[in-house]
Amino acid sequence: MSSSHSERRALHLVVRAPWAGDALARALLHANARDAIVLAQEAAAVACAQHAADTPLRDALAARRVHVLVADLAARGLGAAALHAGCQPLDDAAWVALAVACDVSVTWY
Amino acid sequence: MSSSHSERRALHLVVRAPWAGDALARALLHANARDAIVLAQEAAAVACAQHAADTPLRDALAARRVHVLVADLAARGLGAAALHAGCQPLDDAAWVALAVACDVSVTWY
Amino acid sequence: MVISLLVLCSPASGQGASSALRFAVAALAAGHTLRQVFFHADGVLAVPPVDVPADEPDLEAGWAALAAVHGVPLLACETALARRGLDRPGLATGAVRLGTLGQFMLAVAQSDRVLSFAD
Amino acid sequence: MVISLLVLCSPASGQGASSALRFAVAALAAGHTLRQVFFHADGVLAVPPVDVPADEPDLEAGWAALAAVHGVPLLACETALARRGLDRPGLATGAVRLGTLGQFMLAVAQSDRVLSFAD
Amino acid sequence: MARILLLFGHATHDGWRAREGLDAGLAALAFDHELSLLFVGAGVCLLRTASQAAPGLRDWGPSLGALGAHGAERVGADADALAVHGLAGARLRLDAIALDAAQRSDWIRNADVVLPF
Amino acid sequence: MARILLLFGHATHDGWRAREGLDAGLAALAFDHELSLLFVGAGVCLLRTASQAAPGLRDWGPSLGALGAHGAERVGADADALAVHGLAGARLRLDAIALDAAQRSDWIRNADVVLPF
Repeated sequence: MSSSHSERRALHLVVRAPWAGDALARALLHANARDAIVLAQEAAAVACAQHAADTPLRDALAARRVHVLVADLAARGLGAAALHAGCQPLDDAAWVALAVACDVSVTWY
Repeated sequence: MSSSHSERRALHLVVRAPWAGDALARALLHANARDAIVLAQEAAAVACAQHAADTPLRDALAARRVHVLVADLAARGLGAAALHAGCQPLDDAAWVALAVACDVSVTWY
Repeated sequence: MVISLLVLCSPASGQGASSALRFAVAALAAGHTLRQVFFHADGVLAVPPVDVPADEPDLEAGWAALAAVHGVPLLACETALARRGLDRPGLATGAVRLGTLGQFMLAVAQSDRVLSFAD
Repeated sequence: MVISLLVLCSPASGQGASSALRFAVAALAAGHTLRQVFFHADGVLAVPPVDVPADEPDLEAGWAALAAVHGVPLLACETALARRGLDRPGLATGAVRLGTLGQFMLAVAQSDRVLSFAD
Repeated sequence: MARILLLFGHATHDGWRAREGLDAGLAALAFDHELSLLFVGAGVCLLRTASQAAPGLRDWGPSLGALGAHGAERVGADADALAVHGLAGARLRLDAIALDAAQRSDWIRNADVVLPF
Repeated sequence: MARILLLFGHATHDGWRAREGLDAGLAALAFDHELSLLFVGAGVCLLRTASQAAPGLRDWGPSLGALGAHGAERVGADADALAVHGLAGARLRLDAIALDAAQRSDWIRNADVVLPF
């Protein structure tokens, strides 16, 4: 619980895709520009270029730090799919490092 | 399996609200003007006037036969809430009668 | 009419399981015949009998009454139970018995209407 | 860092439970300490040991290895188990032991990070 | 004998839901019901071929093929959802007919029983 | 002692989820953590007062009051969601402060632990 009040960063783990609930919309609503958003499990599919057309993600990508778990993309046959330009692929080690670097994690489902 | 091909009617049971998935949108997409849509469980809240403002329900109400289970409204403290004009309240006996009158039931969740 | 029900959700996850019971009770009250209630997927969580605190609604007692009073067969998919590690002796001692999807498909063949419950 | 995990979903419902295991393995590999993994709500479905067919991934074996190799405490909420009728002798024979939310709150007090898993 | 429609509306790795829908389909065929499969919304993801088993979740997709081969009458897929999920024109795990909303609506209405997974 | 934020994001009758969040809150207080409650999205429905027990589902709302009374530091609610769910200005089961998105975002960021129910 190290950083001072204002510089704290939160990690927002999103595990449901827009067709299964408003988790992504709520994460985007509650994340600031320094927070990290991690698309995982079913939500990973949304990181693929062809998906974001109709979801709020496309505009958010420019304003937020969005990441996606590579393992969850691969599990859905999307390992080779093109990602949105602003979307950072994470392997599990990088996921852990990010969770440790952020002061608090919140899971949206 | 009685009625002839064209006059068959389906009952579309919707049990998730828009904030929890696209069940309502899919039901509306797959129901024709003679089919019955029944809002139940969490989806019952959407039948209340103040809810439908942002959901596709408002326009659909005019074009579809939409019903809501009274017991599920009451369970959520919405027993006395004003419903959308086009929305038929159903008690459980009426729900059974409707399910029997329709040729097939499909549950969207 | 002859009606069969398929319950796909656990009592823990939402209102789907209790809605199925409500529909069953109303259907019997209206004079219809309940050929079978089949619990599949997470619906098999209805099998382990739960000692419910007084002020909590007791779904299991509701199903038990249905089986006792109206002779409605209540079956849970053995494969789905095994997949969840719940195919243990002593677990299926409540109103819901072990069954197979084959028995459900037989009931479907003999039913005018089949309704599914989820949440 | 000292990390604790809270698992809120059943292995049957989605990828949340297996994501928790993946995170745990990666955290240990990176040299962090796993203070506790606590299974609450539907997460307690991780308790009954499942004999998984060969070609199915075996979550339970994964957790068991974690407990054996790294001594990570794996606890499931007794109240949540009871609520689901799963507080039976012979059910908690796998890697996940019975525990209380109090033990989880103790782990929280001693952890730098706490992550939750759901689906 | 009933006309049963298996309606897959949730994506692959949504736990065992799709797997348990498959079990129901195989049982339906074993009891001589007429079986059709319809993939709607995120359910079309089940038809993606390139997925391998998630590290913790078995990819049951291949056994879906068994259902198709074993005698399901018809296999349909939501044409709009195929596009949204980047599968329009892609090779699918089963030969599914792309259906628009009206066609899907008819498939549902003309079934005797719809089982949602 | 940690600053724990209980985040309720799902409606009342979504099974036992909210009930089991409540259990976690009571345990947190018993172990001297600093506890705050935040109701977002459909979770604000938990604050509705008029609900009685669903015919098959216990209405655990009243025991939510216990958590508030027992010493939760702060109780906040999503102002936008209150409006959507027809609760703006309504009497709520707990005295919750209506918070806009930025305020809610700060509550989350300044917690040590967020437990989602």
